[in-house]
Amino acid sequence: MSATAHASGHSDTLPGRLREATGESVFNCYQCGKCTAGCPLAAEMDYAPNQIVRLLQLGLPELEEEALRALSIWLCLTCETCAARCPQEVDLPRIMEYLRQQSLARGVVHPKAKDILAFHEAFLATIKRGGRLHEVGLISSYKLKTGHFFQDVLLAPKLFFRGKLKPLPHAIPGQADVARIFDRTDRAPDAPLPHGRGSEGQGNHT
Amino acid sequence: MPDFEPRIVAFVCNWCTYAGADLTGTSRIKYAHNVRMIRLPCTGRIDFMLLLQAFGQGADGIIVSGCHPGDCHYTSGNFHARRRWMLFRRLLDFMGVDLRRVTFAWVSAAEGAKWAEIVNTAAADLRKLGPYDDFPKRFVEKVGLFTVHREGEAPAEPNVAARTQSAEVA
Amino acid sequence: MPRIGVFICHCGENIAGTVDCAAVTQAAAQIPGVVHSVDYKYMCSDPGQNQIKEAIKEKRLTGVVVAACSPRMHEPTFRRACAEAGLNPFLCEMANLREHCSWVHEKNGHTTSKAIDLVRILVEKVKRNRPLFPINVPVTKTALVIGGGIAGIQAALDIANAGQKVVLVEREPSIGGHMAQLSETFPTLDCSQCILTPRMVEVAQHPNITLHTYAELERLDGFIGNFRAVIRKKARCIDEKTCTGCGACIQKCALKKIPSEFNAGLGLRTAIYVPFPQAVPNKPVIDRDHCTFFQTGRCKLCERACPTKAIRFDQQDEFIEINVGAVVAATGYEVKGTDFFPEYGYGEQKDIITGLQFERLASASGPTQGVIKRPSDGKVPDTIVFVACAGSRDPAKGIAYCSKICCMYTAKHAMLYKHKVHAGKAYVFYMDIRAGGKMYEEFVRRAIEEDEVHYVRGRVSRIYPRDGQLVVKGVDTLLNSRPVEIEADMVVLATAMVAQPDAESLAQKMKVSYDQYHFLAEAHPKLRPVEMNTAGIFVAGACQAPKDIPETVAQASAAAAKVLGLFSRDELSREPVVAVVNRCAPPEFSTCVGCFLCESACAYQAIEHEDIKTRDGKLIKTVARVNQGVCQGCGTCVALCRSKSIDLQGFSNEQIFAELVAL
Amino acid sequence: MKIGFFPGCSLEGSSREYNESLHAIAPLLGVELTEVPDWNCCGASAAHSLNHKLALALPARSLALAEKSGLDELLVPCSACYSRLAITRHELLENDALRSEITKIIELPFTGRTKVLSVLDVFGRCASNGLKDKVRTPFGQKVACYYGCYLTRPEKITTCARPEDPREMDDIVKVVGAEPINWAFKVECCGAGFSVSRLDTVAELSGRIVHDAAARGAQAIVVACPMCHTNLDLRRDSIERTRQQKYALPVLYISQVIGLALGLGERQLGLHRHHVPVRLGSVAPANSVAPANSRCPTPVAADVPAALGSAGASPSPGGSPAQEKEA
Ligand SMILES: Cc1cc2nc3c(=O)[nH]c(=O)nc-3n(C[C@H](O)[C@H](O)[C@H](O)COP(=O)(O)OP(=O)(O)OC[C@H]3O[C@@H](n4cnc5c(N)ncnc54)[C@H](O)[C@@H]3O)c2cc1C
Ligand SMILES: Cc1cc2nc3c(=O)[nH]c(=O)nc-3n(C[C@H](O)[C@H](O)[C@H](O)COP(=O)(O)OP(=O)(O)OC[C@H]3O[C@@H](n4cnc5c(N)ncnc54)[C@H](O)[C@@H]3O)c2cc1C
Ligand code: SF4
Ligand code: SF4
Ligand code: SF4
Ligand code: SF4
Ligand code: SF4
Ligand code: SF4
Ligand code: SF4
Ligand code: SF4
Repeated sequence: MSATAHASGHSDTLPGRLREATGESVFNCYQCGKCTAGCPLAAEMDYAPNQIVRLLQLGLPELEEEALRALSIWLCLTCETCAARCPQEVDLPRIMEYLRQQSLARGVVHPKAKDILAFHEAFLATIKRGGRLHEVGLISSYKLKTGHFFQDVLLAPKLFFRGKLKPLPHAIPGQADVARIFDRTDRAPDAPLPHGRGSEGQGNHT
Repeated sequence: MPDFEPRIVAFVCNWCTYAGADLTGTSRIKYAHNVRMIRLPCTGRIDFMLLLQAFGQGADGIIVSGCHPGDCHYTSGNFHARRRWMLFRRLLDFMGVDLRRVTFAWVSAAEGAKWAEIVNTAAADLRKLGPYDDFPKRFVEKVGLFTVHREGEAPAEPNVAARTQSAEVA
Repeated sequence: MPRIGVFICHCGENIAGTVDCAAVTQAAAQIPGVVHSVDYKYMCSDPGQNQIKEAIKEKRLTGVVVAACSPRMHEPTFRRACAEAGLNPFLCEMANLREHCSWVHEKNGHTTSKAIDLVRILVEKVKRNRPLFPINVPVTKTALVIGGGIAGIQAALDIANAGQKVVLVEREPSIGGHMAQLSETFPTLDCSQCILTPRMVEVAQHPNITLHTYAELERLDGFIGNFRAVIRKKARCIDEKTCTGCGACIQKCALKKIPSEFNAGLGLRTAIYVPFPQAVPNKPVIDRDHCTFFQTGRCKLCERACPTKAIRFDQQDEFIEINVGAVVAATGYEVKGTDFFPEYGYGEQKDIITGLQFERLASASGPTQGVIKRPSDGKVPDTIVFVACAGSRDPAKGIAYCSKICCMYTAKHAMLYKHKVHAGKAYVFYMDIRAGGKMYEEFVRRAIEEDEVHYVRGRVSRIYPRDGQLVVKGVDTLLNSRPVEIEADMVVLATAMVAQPDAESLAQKMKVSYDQYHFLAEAHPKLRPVEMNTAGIFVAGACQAPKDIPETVAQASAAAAKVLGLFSRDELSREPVVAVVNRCAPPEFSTCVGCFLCESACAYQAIEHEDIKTRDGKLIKTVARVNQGVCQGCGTCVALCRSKSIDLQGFSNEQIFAELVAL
Repeated sequence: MKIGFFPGCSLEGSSREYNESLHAIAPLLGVELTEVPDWNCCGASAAHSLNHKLALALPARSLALAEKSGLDELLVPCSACYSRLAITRHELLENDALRSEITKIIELPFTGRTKVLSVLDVFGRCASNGLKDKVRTPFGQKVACYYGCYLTRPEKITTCARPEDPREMDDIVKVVGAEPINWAFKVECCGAGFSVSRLDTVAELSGRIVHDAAARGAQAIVVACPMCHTNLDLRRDSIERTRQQKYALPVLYISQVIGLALGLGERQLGLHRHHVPVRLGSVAPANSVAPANSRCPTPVAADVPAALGSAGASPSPGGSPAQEKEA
């Protein structure tokens, strides 16, 4: 197991690394549930927002792993409703963001999140290619990735006939600069992980 | 110098650390004999000239200890002491005083074992540092505002309390 | 020349087992100024003490060092012995050979030489000790009680019943405080007014109590035993002596739509009004901010109605100056309003009310005669939601503490509702149920088990109106954190208990401390819970921290006991370990340069300003002066004074430097 | 008033009408918009979801470019872009280490001198500064101002005074003659970025918003964000499918509302590009929600000023109920 050079003792846990990377402590949460009560997506989540935090509070690696494998972290829309109302000022969307990145790096993304991930990836790919979003390009590459060819197909003509779709992409002059930004930020988003990238390893990581 | 025994002066407050050190005694916990305690009402009373004076008198190290933050018998004396120490520390440093020789600690009346540990640690550290021979003694003469009369001499100036009683204002 | 006696104690084997006492005795005899040096088996025994007394007389000792146990143990013993032999007790010091030496070191040469050092240090100190005399201050045996809620009432009655005088000052037109507003009280559900109003009447009639209502503290000077208070009696516009309280004026007043403070805004009152029927005193007051006459110069309907001609439109605020020996602060609390909650609609929803408003709805004397009706349309709610911890335990809203009483009163409210609306549904959203108290947990369980109040564990995120109802968006964290939406007819927020808005300025007037939430700060959280760090000022009730009635009353009686303890003597005697500012001959008068750094450091406000004047009254300089009645002897000021003008008796600079030199 | 302009990708594509209407009204309001040269996509929720550094670096590049062009203020009409840019600026200003890391990545200097403004900031200024005098045809409709997530949260960045019930947009539309209603969903999330990947979620969330606005008698919803617009307008069919109910009320950008009041034409403002037709004059609000549990007050015909005819709608108040449009 590759030990991380700069990770100090207690920061070797998921909550520890989370705090190092984001300044957010899961221990501030007192499990009141107010976040969940206001979260627009809570009903669809496999773990309610407060439960995601709870999974990280007990110091049990298998529960931390569960948080990384949750669908919830991919459903969070960063609408900030929870953070705005949390009595303990826990920045849940920031925690969710960190967990998504870790989940991705560890290759434990929830199967049902694949579409969302595909969309995000397709989105970023078009930006990397052109500097700006090209909607037609995005939709088609998303469809290619997910295979949802017919979903939403009815929307495109609506857009097209209202003059809202530009069929051809065009890149901005600084496209190369933008692409470089992608390359430079593409390394492990935060602290390197105990398990190698994409590890499908179950549980007992610390 | 293997058998060097440092001289340590401890300035302690009456309510927490002095009582804590009493507890060390009642609990029969043994610690290094090197320390001599000066009892004060509160660490707030500590004028940092006293530290200079102590070094000037040949102390090799100093411990300042009082109540934990928030527990001061006098509400906020220890807070003032700490704040003053922050300022004074820079001055001492500037003057070339070896700050490793000053230990700041909080020992409550219930922390007998902690007191022993603090003394032992300070003694061990100071043994390593060796005697504080190069303390610039002239500082005391220069900045020390007090001349202490040696035994037998008449007091150089009347005592403060006495003065208060005698001076009637015009 | 000093003549010091040194007495070394063996404490049986406790000291002698480790320290060579004979060697210490010999070494002590060599210290210049020591004229007598002996050792003895048990110094604190009668023969031991007698040795000291005899030596003082025979050798004409000017100072004594007892080298024995900790001064925290026997300093009073030996000082008393010295005093009995005619030596000022403050000329006696103890070297701690037991706790700080024999018990903590091994038997060897180092230990004995440390013992010798300890003796030498104290000898050098005692040589510079000065006779000190206890400080006596006279005591004015009248107490000022500020605030006439249950806390102030209880304290005033306890003091008055013990035969001492009390001046009770209440800001509102009537005493009674919040307790007068409550319907029934947990955990017994007895009627609040039934138990309170007899006490209010007792206060009004007590020969030892002077009551000033509609009055506030304007100024407070002085110190323990000797305060001088100025009280502002606000103009009631009524001659209290002439008014019979018949109420004819109130009937006539044309302004009838002013929200009633007593009914927490749910009822209405007139411009000339008595806050509630059982008010003490039962005399009306004119609300100048609303009264037509004061706003437009016309009306005076009330004056015409008054059979005794008691109305005085031209009355002015009156200032009363009194001398008191002690002060009890009992100014109570406020609750946060519903406008404190953006997520619950910024207070714009009429059917979202506070717990205090619910008390008025549930009270038989309230605006609805005790029928629970919602404010918007008077409908009796079929579904009611209570939200606990509203604003409390919410650092994001600046209130991190638990308000302590709301768990209990929420259970009470839910119970009262269920008793009145049998078919109704009551929900309580809570985080934890805090019911620590005699019969408290049982009370809450009764609400759940017998009255079937639905407790849901989770905070409420939002409340918004929909189709004449309120949608309460909460969560049940015990049900897999499932979001729960309840459509309620009315919502009661158990809003946080907070300090009075003027608590900070009142504290500043009294020169006492307050905490970050503006609750008044007791001197010690456990051992001095009713004293404040300014001697002679005591605290009782919810102005110190959220508390319920039993606790309030207990604290009020404790404060009264403290006041009575103070009043049990004609003079106060204090240890003379206090700071003094030096004085010297003209033209200096004092080396104090008037920087008042000492003032800023003193937590007790013991530093005063003293003008030094010539005989013909010309100001020469202003220097610091220590009020010895107030000073606690911490010495913080001494350490700060750059001109070394202030010193601490018993721990003077000279003494401490001498101790250092003796090392 | 000279202000920098960051249109964002949506305004170049699916939300052209927002762009068009902004540009149409700007000169009338005395606002001169200077587009940031070579700006790039802010990364939106995709970057934010997957890569924190990227989510900062992408907006930082555009901010740095704005700064380079000497712009002191930058109008960012899309709420999502506004949020990304404002948060990036905030984070970089708070954290020196992060700032130097990001400036290295983008190879451009960043000092934070360019302030990020939302449309509400800019129109709010106009509203208190002579907008009223320029109104030619007051927008006499009951409107539900919808703010969504990003205009108000997080509070410390948007400095919104009443984050749970904001008033900024309401105050602006009042100046142009509209009557903002009091409603409960001003800041509820519409499903935002899920509009492609999770349609059902979006329909559910947006449906609640449209329903509440309609139930309280709104004749139109006003938005300031392309995503909100997409979810409430373009996805109306799936909303109606989910809720088993038809809703007539159109969704207008705030710039379009102002434009109509200033007397601009429908085409100029891009109203024809909407999915839910904007037939303001003819909307029959009483029927804008299916009758069942409708408690909304029945509006009087006189509420609808004839002037609205200029928006290109049929002038007859009792005209054909718009709900039938898609049927
Ligand atoms: C909704 C609710 C329900 C409750 N139910 C119960 C219950 O069932 N059982 C129970 O035990 N407790 C209950 N309590 C708690 C109870 O109200 C308090 O414990 C009690 O009232 C505290 O009394 P007090 O005298 O300290 O304060 P208060 O009642 O607040 O009295 C303070 C008095 O001081 C006066 N005052 C304030 N400032 C000044 C000033 N500057 N100068 C002069 N006068 C001033 C005020 O006008 C007031 O008359 C309840 C509280 C609430 C909010
Ligand atoms: C585990 C634990 C931890 C605690 N921690 C804290 C804390 O951190 N902070 C805090 O504030 N409180 C704490 N407490 C509570 C605290 O101990 C009590 O509040 C406090 O000791 C009560 O004091 P008391 O004098 O009423 O009773 P006690 O301490 O019980 O004293 C009663 C005395 O009366 C004597 N006595 C009994 N019967 C008779 C009789 N018939 N005749 C003569 N004498 C008799 C007993 O011998 C005893 O000396 C703690 C309690 C426990 C159990
Ligand atoms: S609202 Fe905050 S404290 Fe409450 S459960 Fe959610 S994250 Fe935890
Ligand atoms: S930010 Fe995410 S977790 Fe928080 S309320 Fe919005 S969707 Fe839910
Ligand atoms: S004076 Fe102290 S040391 Fe001496 S016998 Fe008494 S208790 Fe022991
Ligand atoms: S003068 Fe004032 S108080 Fe008297 S009746 Fe008129 S309004 Fe009422
Ligand atoms: S009418 Fe006169 S006597 Fe009667 S209550 Fe009013 S002021 Fe008093
Ligand atoms: S007493 Fe209960 S309801 Fe009140 S703040 Fe404390 S826990 Fe919350
Ligand atoms: S006593 Fe000292 S600190 Fe106080 S005012 Fe005088 S000079 Fe200043
Ligand atoms: S000794 Fe302490 S209490 Fe006395 S005046 Fe100085 S600072 Fe104040």
